[in-house]
Amino acid sequence: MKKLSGRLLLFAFLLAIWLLLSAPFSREELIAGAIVSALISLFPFGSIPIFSEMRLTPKALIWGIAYLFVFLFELLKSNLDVAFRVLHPKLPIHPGIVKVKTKLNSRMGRLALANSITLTPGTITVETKDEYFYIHWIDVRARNIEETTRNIVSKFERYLEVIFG
Amino acid sequence: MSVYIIAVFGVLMVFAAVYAIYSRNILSAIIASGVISLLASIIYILLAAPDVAMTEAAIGSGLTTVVFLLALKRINRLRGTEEEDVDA
Amino acid sequence: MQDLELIGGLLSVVGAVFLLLAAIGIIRMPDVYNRMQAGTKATTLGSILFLLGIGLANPDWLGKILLLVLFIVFTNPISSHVLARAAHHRGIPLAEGSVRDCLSDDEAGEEGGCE
Amino acid sequence: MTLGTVIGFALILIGVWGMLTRSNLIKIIIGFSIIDTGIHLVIVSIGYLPGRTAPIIDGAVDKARAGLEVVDPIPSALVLTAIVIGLAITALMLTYAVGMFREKKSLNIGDYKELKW
Amino acid sequence: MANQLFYIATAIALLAVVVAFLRLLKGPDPTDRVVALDGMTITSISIITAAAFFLGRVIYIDVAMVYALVSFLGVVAIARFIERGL
Amino acid sequence: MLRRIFAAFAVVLLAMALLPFITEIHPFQELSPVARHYAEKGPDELGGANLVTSVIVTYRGLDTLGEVTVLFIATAGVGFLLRRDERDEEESAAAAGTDESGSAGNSPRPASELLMSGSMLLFPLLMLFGVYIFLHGHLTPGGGFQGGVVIASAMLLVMLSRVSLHLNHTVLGLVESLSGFSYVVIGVVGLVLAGGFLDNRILPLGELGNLLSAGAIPVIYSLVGLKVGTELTNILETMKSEEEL
Repeated sequence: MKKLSGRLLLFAFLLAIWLLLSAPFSREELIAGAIVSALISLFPFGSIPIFSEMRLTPKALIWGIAYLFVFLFELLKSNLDVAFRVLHPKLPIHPGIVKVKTKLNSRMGRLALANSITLTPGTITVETKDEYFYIHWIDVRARNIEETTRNIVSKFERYLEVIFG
Repeated sequence: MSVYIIAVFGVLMVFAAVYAIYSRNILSAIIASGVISLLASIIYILLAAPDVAMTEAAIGSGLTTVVFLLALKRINRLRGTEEEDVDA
Repeated sequence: MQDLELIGGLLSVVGAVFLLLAAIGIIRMPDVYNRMQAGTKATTLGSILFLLGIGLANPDWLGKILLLVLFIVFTNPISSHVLARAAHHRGIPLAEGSVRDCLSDDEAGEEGGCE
Repeated sequence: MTLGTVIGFALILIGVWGMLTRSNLIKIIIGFSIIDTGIHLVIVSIGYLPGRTAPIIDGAVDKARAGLEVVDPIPSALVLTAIVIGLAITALMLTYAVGMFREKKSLNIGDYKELKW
Repeated sequence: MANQLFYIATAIALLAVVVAFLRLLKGPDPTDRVVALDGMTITSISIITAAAFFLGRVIYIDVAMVYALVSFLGVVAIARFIERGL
Repeated sequence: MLRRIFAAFAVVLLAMALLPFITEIHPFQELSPVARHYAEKGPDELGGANLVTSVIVTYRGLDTLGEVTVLFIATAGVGFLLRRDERDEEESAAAAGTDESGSAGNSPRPASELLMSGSMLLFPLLMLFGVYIFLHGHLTPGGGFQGGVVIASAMLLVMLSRVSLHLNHTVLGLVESLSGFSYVVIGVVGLVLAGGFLDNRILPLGELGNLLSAGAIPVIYSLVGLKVGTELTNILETMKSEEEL
């Protein structure tokens, strides 16, 4: 059952992308896209598990949209921050690699969290080990693991926990 | 506009080519030859040949780089050393 | 219609300025990791703004441009993560003035500072 | 005289110079691929006609006026196939380089003296 | 007016490519060069899309997509080579 | 030193031979008669919106057949040379004892978890994109070769993220030979039913700009795409594989 829902989700995802790609909508494109998406989602390469982990409840959807806005805001804020640091004649950076802890278990959720961390300038995920992420931080403001977690991870994790679990 | 873009990218391509020839480090030379292909594919677009641009982007910079890297890895394995990129 | 085009143009200019800042960051920063911070990440926001600007000026293309943006947002962080991991594995040291390196400490098995 | 041809020729000359002066086998193959790119650039820019657009007919090109609006499709077709073949040839050359390295444990072309006279 | 803005934006992006290219030449480690390559390609995607806009052909965006995909793969391949995982 | 002088001499000679191309060839203002025919009559004759595709697949179909053959031979060459290599290596390793296997650092480092999840997410997307490119070869830029390369790239992503992946050479070879065979069969069918080898008018031409148009071009390009994709995957897999054989 779980596998089937993963396949259906993958199918819907691929079909939506196909329709976006072949921009003017027509019936031929829809049929061709459905056939191709079905073939690929039946393809025996293990992409299914990652899709069957998603939750498809209305609550997750709303939190997902909220997450998008939070993420865009963070992106803008940290971009301005890094731009300031780049342009400052003295280059005020205090880089270092810190360790944070995450509560997320699903692969999709961890991927989304790590990608969000990497996409906001100022932090890059360097390595993952179990529940710890090692993060290169351009401006190390905190020393111990709780504080760094609060600074970097928590703002995203609250949303991702609802969306992916 | 497109003439200026072609001129700038052409100059960059020439620099990258000279660098690829003269670099002491083979990995850097391979990266530079990938850059040449990427810049060439932009020039193809501006010369109204999108098919060629797509092919060049996909093959010249993607697969050719990978093929070079795979060959280099084999050679290093045969050589048995850990320095992967010193110009021998 | 004209207004939309104007907004798109402004958005594109802002995006291009972010791209330029990213490039300057690549030049100015002291080590690989910081170059990645400035370089490959500020380019994401820059190119998103640039592409959305063009999409606004030309609303018929918005679907494809959104797909392109989605693609960049998916792939870019993965590539810089892999690159950062490779650089760390290769043993490239952090720049002078760096505060700490928990990953190397943990790999060396030293207990202490990172808890 | 167009910009594309000039860049292409510059790349060809650089590539030839590199192939003749470098002694590392992989460097020679890189020189070959630079020559390849240069030749493709020359062919495509010979087929380009200023002010015209890509030979793909959609909303932006009028089918009836296609002969006056599009560039020459033949050089594109030739170069497209040439690029794919170039990849295969490069892979083959690299395989030979690996084989040669196995024989002599050296990538230096000066160490291969069997064909010298 | 709006068109001029796009021209300015493209010129700035072009400058960004040139600046990133300097890091590619300067080095010092291959890893730095890959970072420069990554920055250059993402900037180039914007330039390709701008060219599609100026020339009025939506089809060029397909090329930009292939370009984005391939530059990602190239960077991942080089990174995996550097960490000896290829 | 002598070598450099000779090289400089050769380069100068080449430059002088090529100089007329730069100075004397002026950009054309008109299409050549053949190109003019392709541009004006092509859309009606073959029904393909992308003229480059029409030229490659039908007008110059024989050239493309030759190219596919060259690609096949190069793949076979790479495979042959490296297979022999590996046998030698095994023998020498067996003779030398523990020379190679002693260094434990030789086995490739596993990919990070994020790259694995990312490749799981991206792999279907890339496959879809490759299929899109070769199915729309007659409408948008791209076609069998580019689509095949994108499919090979998707396979490459999986290879990069999972070190111990074994692709089945039999299946790859089967897909490759079947699509190559069907390609030639379609070409011969064109020779019998329509004007010549690889003529696409064996199927209805349809309306210009639709997905189902241009006769057999989408079919031919799909076959080319499958063939090129499996062939390049084969090259990559052969060059990557180490002691698995």
